[in-house]
Amino acid sequence: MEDGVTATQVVFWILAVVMLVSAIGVVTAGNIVYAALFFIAALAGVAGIYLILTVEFIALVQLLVYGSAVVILILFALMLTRARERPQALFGRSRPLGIAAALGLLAALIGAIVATTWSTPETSAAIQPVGLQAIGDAIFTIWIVPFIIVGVLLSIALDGAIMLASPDEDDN
Amino acid sequence: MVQRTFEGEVLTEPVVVEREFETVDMNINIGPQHPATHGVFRMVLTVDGEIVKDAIPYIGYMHRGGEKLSENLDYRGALGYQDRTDYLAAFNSEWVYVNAVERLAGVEIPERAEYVRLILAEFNRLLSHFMFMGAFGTDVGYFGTAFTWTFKERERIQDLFEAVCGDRIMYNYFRVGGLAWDPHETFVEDSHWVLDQVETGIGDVDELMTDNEVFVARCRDVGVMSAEDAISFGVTGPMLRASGVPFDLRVDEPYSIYDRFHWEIPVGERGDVYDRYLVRLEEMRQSVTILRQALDQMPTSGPIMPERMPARLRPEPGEIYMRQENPRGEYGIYMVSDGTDQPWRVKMRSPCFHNLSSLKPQVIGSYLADAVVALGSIDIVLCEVDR
Amino acid sequence: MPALEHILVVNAILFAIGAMGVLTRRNAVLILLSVELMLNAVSLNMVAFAVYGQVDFGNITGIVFAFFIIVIAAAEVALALGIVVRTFRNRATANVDEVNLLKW
Amino acid sequence: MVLSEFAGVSMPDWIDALLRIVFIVALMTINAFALIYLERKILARLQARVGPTRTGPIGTLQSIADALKLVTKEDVRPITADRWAFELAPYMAFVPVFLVFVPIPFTETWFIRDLNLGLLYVFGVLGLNIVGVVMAAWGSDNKYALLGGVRAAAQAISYEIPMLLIIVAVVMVAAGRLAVDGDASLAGSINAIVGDQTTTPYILLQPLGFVIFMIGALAELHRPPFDMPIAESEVVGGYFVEYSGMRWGLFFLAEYTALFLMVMLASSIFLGGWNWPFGADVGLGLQIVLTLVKTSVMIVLVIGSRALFPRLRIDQLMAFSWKVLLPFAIVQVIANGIILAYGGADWIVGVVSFALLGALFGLIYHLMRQRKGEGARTVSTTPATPRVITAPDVTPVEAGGD
Repeated sequence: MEDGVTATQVVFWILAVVMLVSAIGVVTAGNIVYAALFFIAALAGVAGIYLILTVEFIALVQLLVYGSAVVILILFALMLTRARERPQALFGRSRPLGIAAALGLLAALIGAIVATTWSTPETSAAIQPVGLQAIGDAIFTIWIVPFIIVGVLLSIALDGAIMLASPDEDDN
Repeated sequence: MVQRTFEGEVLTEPVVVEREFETVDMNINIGPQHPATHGVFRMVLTVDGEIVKDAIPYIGYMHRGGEKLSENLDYRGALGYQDRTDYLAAFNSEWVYVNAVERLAGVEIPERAEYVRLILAEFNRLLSHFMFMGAFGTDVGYFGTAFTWTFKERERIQDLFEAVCGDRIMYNYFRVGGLAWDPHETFVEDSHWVLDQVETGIGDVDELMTDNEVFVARCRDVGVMSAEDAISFGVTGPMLRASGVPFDLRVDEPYSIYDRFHWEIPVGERGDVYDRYLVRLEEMRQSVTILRQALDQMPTSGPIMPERMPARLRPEPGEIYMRQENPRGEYGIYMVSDGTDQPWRVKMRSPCFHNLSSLKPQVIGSYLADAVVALGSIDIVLCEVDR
Repeated sequence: MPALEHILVVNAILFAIGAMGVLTRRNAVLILLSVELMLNAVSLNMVAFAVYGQVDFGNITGIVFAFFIIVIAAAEVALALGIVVRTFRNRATANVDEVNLLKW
Repeated sequence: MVLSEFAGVSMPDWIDALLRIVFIVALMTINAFALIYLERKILARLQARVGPTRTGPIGTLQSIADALKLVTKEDVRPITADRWAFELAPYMAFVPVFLVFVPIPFTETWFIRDLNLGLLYVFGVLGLNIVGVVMAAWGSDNKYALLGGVRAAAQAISYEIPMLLIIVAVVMVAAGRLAVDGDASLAGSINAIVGDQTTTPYILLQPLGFVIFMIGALAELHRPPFDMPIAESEVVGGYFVEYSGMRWGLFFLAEYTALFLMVMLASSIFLGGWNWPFGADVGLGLQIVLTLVKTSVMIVLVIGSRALFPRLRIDQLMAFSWKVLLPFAIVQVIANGIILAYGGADWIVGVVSFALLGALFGLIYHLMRQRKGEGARTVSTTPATPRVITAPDVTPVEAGGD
């Protein structure tokens, strides 16, 4: 561990706060579209933390896939369903129970993290940025079978989505 | 309630979309202040996403009681109102009215006046079709190019009209029995010059639009109407001819001196929007043909009013239905005289009203953008629909 | 660089917030968003472990895993939204509590 | 980039970064003014008009007058609009477009930062632009805006995919060429790609890529014939229908900046950016001129297409993307992969791409002919001789219910 606070750490904490506040916005916002917009902010925070962790590729994929495609799909669905429901209808009856369970989960996770001894590198210089070439090599050699499976999965999901969204012939 | 789709099958239930989940469907107002509507027509579309499920047209914003106003003036005084029904084809509308009065009163008009009327009316047809091309181009999505190109030609015709009668839109130039005054001296030469320009303009529009892939993709098989449906809706004019019925009052119920010229009637095959456009385009070329023949045959001098005209027109009691081929279709005047100097009844049969009634089956089930194009292809003039 | 523990704690909080959303929300789209938050927390963890060299398989595996998570999340969102829109059309609701028929 | 290059002044990083940002913002503002004037003039010429003439010499100050009007105009927000979404949407649409300028090279050494993943960055950040559009559409509480926003979102997603695939194909070619000199991993950097085009612009190697990229760019920019999101005659201007004043101006600024950006990207990737064609080395001063000239020529083409094309329908647009462009892009990627993996020469890549381009045009021509029907015109004419028409027997239609 380094002594003192570096600029990277300050940026990390700013991003973390933005991300967490936006995430809380996602789960508490009274308006669905607001929730989706908060979601974008949370995703941007996650992408920023990826950047801090020196994996630009994942950060950009995050922006490209989540930031534009997924969020647009969600907003699209919201518009199609014109969801303008009353705020209280957005929360289930088991709300206190859910909050309690989530807090319990959080306590367990943090307890586990604190209890474990992590063998972190001595200095930040020990952390080497991961090159794009290394990622590409890994995906296309070690992980080529999962990669192909993911490709097949994507095309099946695409077909499935089209099947689901297109109106039935005998609908009316 | 029996309703028919435009394929002709009779459905026992009306073509109304199930309204169980109203949140999905959306009502959209096209008009009266929407840029796509011509005049103050209003159409409420129920859309599911982009698909039109239902269309309810509303007319009447422009109703001024033109028929009633015409009944409360004498036969000559009501002429001014005729310009204002179909303001894009004002000469044609005037012509129907004066023809109806002349037939009712039994007035013979001189040949030179007949030629001038026909020439001006055919020029007016060109002008009106140019207006259609421009507005339709804008509906299809040209950013103003079609509009300015056609308006350039339209301006030339309007300049000619201004030279003839001193006005550019509300001419008020025809009179019962003939014309208000002789056209200016260089009328024939000017007309020839304008015709040459206009012919080039038609070619320009043709090149801009007809073979444009995107234009074809937008217009082909949109708003299809069968010949049977067109007749059943009372559709007339280029729309009817686009559906494959070669019906043109200039030929089928010849009036004036149309039997002296040789020209051809364009007829469409599929009855879609593209055919309507093509029929109008070809009709403009045929109008040029008619105009050239008429300008060559026109007597260079002669009277433009009968020798003797009564100071007050009092036709014998009786009725007349005069109908002529306006740029938009059959425009008719039904007139009843009770022997006084005012008509007892004037009824205008406006083509746009009937053509517009065929809109609903054309747009239901189509895309929102197609609804706009189908509306544009009807070429409505709201003043004439509402009268 | 921030300490690994700090990143892990932040991710744990993000994960818990996502879990809270899943447990408390009724709307299908919002539940989907919460699930996505949890997935993001997981993939952040993967990347953190990979970058700090905590994974046995070597440095790169966690990053590849995060990549896969993002890709699969996209497929999942597409499918889930298809189902939501379909349900909405048939049942006029996006509330999971009210989708109580097993067929439609 | 700015001072340190020319004056040789050394300065702290943050001043340098600030100067670069100021340079880009100033350039884009001036660019938007110039483009608006240019567009009005070119459109006017194509439409037999003269365009703006009154403000300044031959109307050159028209954009500034427009901007002044926009600034002084009241900023209206509909009472039922969603406040936050409505007010933040223009910035959300506008900021990503400016961020994209980071890796774009103006000359060999003039860029804000040469990113190794420059192309991915461009598309990742530019995609966020659409979020602003959707926010505006939803926040305005207007049905036309909503329809326009939905159209814009569908369009953006559909056309991003073929464009990205084409970028992959280009990067494959670039990696193959750069590997000869040593470092294939630079192939994601825009500047490295431009630097590789000293003799051969990539339009010769990937002509299909260029065409698909430009079509996709037109769709992303909502330019005719793909301007359904802002279609005046259908959705009355689309997602910014409720905006006025400077917020509307921000949308416009974003639009023209994106136009410049996309076209500049295309000229960098396919036309060789700051390179003089066929290998001549020109100085830095001429390089920026070359960049801007190539960009301007293509901007004029894009603007001209606005006057000459009507608008497609939304389903035709989507079908064109998914059924035509996407397969061709995939085939291009596969073909590049096969050729390069087996060590094929560059010219083979070029020939294959030209063949694919020919196939694309042939397919489009065939589809259009099919749609139009046999022969160009289906209107037949009959001589106008007086005759009697007997109407076919029809049962009259009863009036509809409403």
